[in-house]
Amino acid sequence: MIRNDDNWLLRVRNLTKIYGAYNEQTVARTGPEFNSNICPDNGSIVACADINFDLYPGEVLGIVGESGSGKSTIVKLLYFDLEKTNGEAFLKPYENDTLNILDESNQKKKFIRNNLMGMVYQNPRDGLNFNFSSGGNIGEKLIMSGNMHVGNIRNRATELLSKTEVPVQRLDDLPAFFSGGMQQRVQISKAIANNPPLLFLDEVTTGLDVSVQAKVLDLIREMQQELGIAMIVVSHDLSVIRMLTDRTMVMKNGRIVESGLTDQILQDPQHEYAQLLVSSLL
Amino acid sequence: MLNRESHYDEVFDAQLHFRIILDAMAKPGIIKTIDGVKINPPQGIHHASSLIGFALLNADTCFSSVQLNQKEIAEYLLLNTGAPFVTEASADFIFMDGMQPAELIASIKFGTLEYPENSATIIIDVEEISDSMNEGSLSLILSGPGIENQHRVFIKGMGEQIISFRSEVNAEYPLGIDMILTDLNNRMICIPRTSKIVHE
Amino acid sequence: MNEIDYVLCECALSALQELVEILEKECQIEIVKTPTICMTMIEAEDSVELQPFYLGEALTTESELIVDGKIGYGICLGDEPVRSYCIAFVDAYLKKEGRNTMVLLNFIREHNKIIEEERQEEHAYIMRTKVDFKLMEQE
Amino acid sequence: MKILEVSGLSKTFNLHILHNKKIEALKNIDFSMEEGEIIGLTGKSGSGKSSLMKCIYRTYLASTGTILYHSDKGKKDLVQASDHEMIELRKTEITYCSQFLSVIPRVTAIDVVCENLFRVEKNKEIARAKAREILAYLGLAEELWDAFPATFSGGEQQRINLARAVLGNPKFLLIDEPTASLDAKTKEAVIRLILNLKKQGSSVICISHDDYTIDQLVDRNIEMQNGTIVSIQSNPKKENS
Amino acid sequence: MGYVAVKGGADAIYNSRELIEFYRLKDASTPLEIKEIKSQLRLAIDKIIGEGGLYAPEYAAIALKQAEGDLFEAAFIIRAFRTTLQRRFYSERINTREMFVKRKISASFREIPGGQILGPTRDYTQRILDTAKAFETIDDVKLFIDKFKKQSNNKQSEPIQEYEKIIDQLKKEGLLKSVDFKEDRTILDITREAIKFPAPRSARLQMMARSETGGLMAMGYSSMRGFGTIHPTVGELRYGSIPIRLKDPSGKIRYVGKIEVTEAEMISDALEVEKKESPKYMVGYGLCFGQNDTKAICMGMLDVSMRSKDQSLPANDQEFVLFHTEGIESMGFTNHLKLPHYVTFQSSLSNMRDAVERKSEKKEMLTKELTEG
Amino acid sequence: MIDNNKYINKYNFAFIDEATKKEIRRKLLKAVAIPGYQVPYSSPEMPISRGWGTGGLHVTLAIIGKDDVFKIIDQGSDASVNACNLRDFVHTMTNVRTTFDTAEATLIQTRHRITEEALLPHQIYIYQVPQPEPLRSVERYENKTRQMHAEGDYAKMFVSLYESIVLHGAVMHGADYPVMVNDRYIMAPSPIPKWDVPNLNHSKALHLFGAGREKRLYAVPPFTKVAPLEFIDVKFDIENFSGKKCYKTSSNKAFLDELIYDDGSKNYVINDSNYLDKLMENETPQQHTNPYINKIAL
Repeated sequence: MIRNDDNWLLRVRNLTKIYGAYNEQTVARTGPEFNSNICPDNGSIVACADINFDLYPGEVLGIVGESGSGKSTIVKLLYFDLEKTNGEAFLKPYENDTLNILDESNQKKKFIRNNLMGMVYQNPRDGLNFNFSSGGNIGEKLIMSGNMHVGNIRNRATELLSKTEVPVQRLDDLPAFFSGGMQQRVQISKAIANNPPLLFLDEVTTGLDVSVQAKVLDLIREMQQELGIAMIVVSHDLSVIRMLTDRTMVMKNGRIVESGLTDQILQDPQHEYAQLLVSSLL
Repeated sequence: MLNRESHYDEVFDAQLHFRIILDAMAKPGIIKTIDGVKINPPQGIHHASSLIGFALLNADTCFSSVQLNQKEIAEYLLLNTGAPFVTEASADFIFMDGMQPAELIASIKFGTLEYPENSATIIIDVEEISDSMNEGSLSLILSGPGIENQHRVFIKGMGEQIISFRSEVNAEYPLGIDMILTDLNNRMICIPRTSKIVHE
Repeated sequence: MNEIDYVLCECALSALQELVEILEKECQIEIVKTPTICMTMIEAEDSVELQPFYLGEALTTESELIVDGKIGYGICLGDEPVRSYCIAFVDAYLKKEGRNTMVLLNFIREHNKIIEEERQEEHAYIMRTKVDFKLMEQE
Repeated sequence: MKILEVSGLSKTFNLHILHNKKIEALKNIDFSMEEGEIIGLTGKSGSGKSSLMKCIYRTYLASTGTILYHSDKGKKDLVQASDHEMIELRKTEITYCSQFLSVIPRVTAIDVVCENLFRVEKNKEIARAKAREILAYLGLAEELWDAFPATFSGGEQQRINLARAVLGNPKFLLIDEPTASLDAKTKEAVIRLILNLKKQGSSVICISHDDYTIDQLVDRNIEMQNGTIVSIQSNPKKENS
Repeated sequence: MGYVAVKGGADAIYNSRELIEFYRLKDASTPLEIKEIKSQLRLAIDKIIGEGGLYAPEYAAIALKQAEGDLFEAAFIIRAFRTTLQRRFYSERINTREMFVKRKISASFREIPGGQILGPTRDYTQRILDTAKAFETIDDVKLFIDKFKKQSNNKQSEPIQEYEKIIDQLKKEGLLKSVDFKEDRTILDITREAIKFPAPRSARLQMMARSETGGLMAMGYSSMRGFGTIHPTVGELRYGSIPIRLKDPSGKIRYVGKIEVTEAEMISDALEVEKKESPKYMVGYGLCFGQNDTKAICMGMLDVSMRSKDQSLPANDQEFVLFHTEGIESMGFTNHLKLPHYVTFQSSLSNMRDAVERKSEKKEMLTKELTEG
Repeated sequence: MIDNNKYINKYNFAFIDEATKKEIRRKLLKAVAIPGYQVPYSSPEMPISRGWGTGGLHVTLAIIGKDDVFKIIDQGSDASVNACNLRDFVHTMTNVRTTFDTAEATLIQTRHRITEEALLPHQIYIYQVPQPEPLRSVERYENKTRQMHAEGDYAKMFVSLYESIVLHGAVMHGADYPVMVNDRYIMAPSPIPKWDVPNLNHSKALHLFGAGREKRLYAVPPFTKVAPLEFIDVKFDIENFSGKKCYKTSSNKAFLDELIYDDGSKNYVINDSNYLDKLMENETPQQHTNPYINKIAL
């Protein structure tokens, strides 16, 4: 039997995020079997607990679940937007893949965020600086990686904008005045500016008009194919998950209740909650 | 019995000596002399180091001494400056002897990235600071801010280890410690954290 | 009865000065620190969580005397060189041998009474502004 | 050389949300196939053909049994393989061609066909040229190539689906009803296309209700009923060829 | 001729200092006595010592005279005077329960321990301009005082006492939020160490105690009016004098005098209650020199609002509140705009002209292209 | 009994009490040891307004001694009203000698200019800084800018320059052009014109900066690298006075003031009053040299 187990890009172990006091009971007495993520003893909220998974290069992993299930927490922890309570994450392309990146210094985390990861948030305001032009936003990432040439920055920004189908004449305009869909595309340009091997997408189409949603999803598919970038797609929308991902994790009350190939999850879900979720899909 | 120094003028002597220290800190390795006041420090601390203490210490800061005659030195500085004596781990100023074990340096404050100034200044008593080579002295070549190209200075009576411990502690600039060396002839030099030291 | 310092700080300055002028005639006085103004930081705390904090500074006058070999400190609020001197004097005087305790104690007793009467009088004025609900209902 | 060995395979659906109702879809399936072989799956609707195919592709999780697959990289039990391994195999060796095209909005027919090829062939024009070749062969009207397949007829969509499945010359192909709604001429073309794949070494499992297609295509035929195999027979018409 | 700093600046500023002195004195009226200012402008003095950060009513009176009645300027003079003095002592922690109460009211209960004592307040003075004050003479003053003192008390005079507080009652009933020991409880001195954010509560209280009343009021008002979540009730507002004690150099604790303060305990719903816990009140604390109800109340409100985790509202944002209520600093900086800036302006002018030139070149090229094409 | 000397208060030498002076001095030593880093300090109130040079005064008064010779300029001029006021104050409080002559001074306090005449190794140059935080324009919160300095995270700053270039074709920072000190900290050089910025690089003198209102001290020691922020393809440059010259000296190699007359006509004159005086007296003061000044054709 062959197993290429060492081929992972991102390895996550026991990732846990708790708001409030933490003790053994906090995790033990919450979860899907209690149908709650609030600890009955101390009121602490278990946003997610015992999250384990490997992501392989070029793989697209979906995380699906209702709001409050902890799906966004996972990517926010991995992108260092939140401070973990417990757990480890390893990243292959990082200087030493035996180091828990969640414990690295802020400076190192910044480096990782800027060069090895990208994030597209639901709200473009979280990913874009609305005081800077779209070119400036993309430039920020490039400058952080040491690109100090205005001409080169503009060329690369133009390239990225055309790739994400933002009219290049909007290069010097402030994204505050763009439509929601276009803001999202600028955000994607910014996220992939440094060709990271890993991209997080957090409910990126939620809140957009249906026709705009489709365009953004297409764009993401295309980018994924073209760049072979690994992605974690967080969404409550199963059609987004179906269209984009290879694998899916189903979350409830801060835990993964089931994970598998996306078509398997959709056609042969095992866990009761996953069956319920799929049965509600039109 | 330790006495309050009566010849020391806390306005003008402190100002004069501070300016010498400031000048020395701005020009690392340049030898200055700190003198001109009659004081009687206890055994184990240089005259010049005591004057540096007088110039910089008061009740709003704190110091530590790891010298042999620690108790008496601590009382002397407290009496004359009002600065409290604390452990070396929390001290703003640390008085030590150049021949003391350098490991002490590893356990002192060296600041945080947000507040790198929250670090100790060490005042080290050595035997002799000189522009020219003497038997048994360390030859240090300094470079960095404050120094035009490089500057060579010779130190007698200081363990090499102090230099290597310093470079360890100062590895992650801006974190680090700043040093003031004094000798028996009231000469002094400053070595801020920015100075690169090559020693032969 | 209030502490001595309280009376010395609150009594009429002229009376205190008169007293000290009489007492100091028979003493050897060395002024270690002439009355100098300085500041005292006032430490307060919130009344519920007892969080200490600094409220602000108060102007203070301090002086230091040696009276027949005994050291005395005089500290009081405000720019009050004479009062500070007098307090320092009394502080030292009370430590020395052969002091005339009777004169001093009489002074304290007498002025404590005056201060208390004044306080009581002011208090009475203040209490006139008390809202008496019961009384209003009766009327 | 064997490419697939299925033994003791069964599949039971446990429907929690329908009061834990259990449905047995496959019972104790055993068969194996040779590399380069084409196997047909026949039987009535609900006999378990699609379930078997989906178990092999891992869209369904088998309840018991093993599915040993001889990959280029070694032997693998598709029941136990990790998701990552399955994703890898699906990208490189095993292709599944369903009856229905899952349409991606706003992507042209050509690009739908190319989708898998784009992963390996970075030059999109080379990939598209290959796709055009196949679509021409399958007789899809040229004006449709750059249109969006969402509006296509069933037969047109099926051709897109087929083209997509065979484009990368998969090592192992699973096809569900490849010729169902095609006219005679196209049906012939499809059969030739699959036989051509076999010539190049591909192994194929094919579900069909169409006797002609089965006769022309398969080396052996597996007949299913109520989730079990009732017979495995060699195709007499093919034995000589 | 444009504005250029010509030589002769020294003469001009000297003459300007003389001129303002002239304007202060030109009517040759009787000079104000410090004693009179101190007693008759009591509330102005209280503002100056509060914002000046130095309890020195007599010096505040001098400053007020020197500043021609400008409270900002007078507080500023006091602050600067502070700088020249050595801090020699730290008081023992004061205990406001020892207060000789001159005013004590509560809005949360009708009757409180010791009763509602209005004390000296301008709240009920009916702000009707009293033109008779224009003719006030020393005889009038004496007459008033005699009459005031002789008024008979229609009640038995009560002994001076310390009163229980409303918050003691609430505490007994378990209605107050318990102390959060996770909070930074260090005592920082912002006059010795520059404030850092997030600042411990001690630093915030200290800074507010010397903040400008108007600034605090604007921020506190914003929080009540809709830009905040505070709905406070005056638990208790007290004004009176408290004793100050300190250790003398021999280590003996000595009484050194009394100061007047205003204290406000503002009851508010606790902002963030732990889940499962029943709702609680929290008390915002205000304490300042002298009699200044507005300042103490606003300080108490802002004490609560700045402890909120939600930093999006102006009054909850420590950095915003503390920096922008510091009257002396904001006054200085807004006034510094009067200083010449011609070098900086020249530098910006150079940039601006170049940029305009580049733009017009571009425009010219465009029109050229358009007309030719 | 003593005399009642109430209200007779003698001011300390250099006004500030000795404890506060010591605190400022300790912070100055740390500032020198960490070039370009802003050290927080207590910043006592001065009898002049915040924003009028209190930070500069703190530094001056904390370091000044009886033998110093003090010069102060505002906008390049020794006789500007604010300079006169502060000179008068420092003199009153210390009785040190004051001067207009740049070469003679040991301490030079300034607002908005570096002298045109080159600085000497024994001189200390003290800046009044209105806004010490160069990142304030891109980040309004102090704790966030502190974090950015801690991590050397300056991309936002460069983006703001990029934006300016894109919008206006050049970086529009005129005065207070941000610089990188010792390859580590971005620093506000105080609102000196760009003309003066290159003179900070490898200067012979010690430069101390005091921001009173914002309560920060910082320093640039002698012989320290100070580089204006720039891009590989868009370089820093100093103000452009091409075609203009001082109407008094005909010099075009100094920072010039633009004069506007009542009839609307214009003229230019050397800004640094002491430098101008020396040229008028036919003295030959040594000017700073830097690549930007050097390339100006006479």
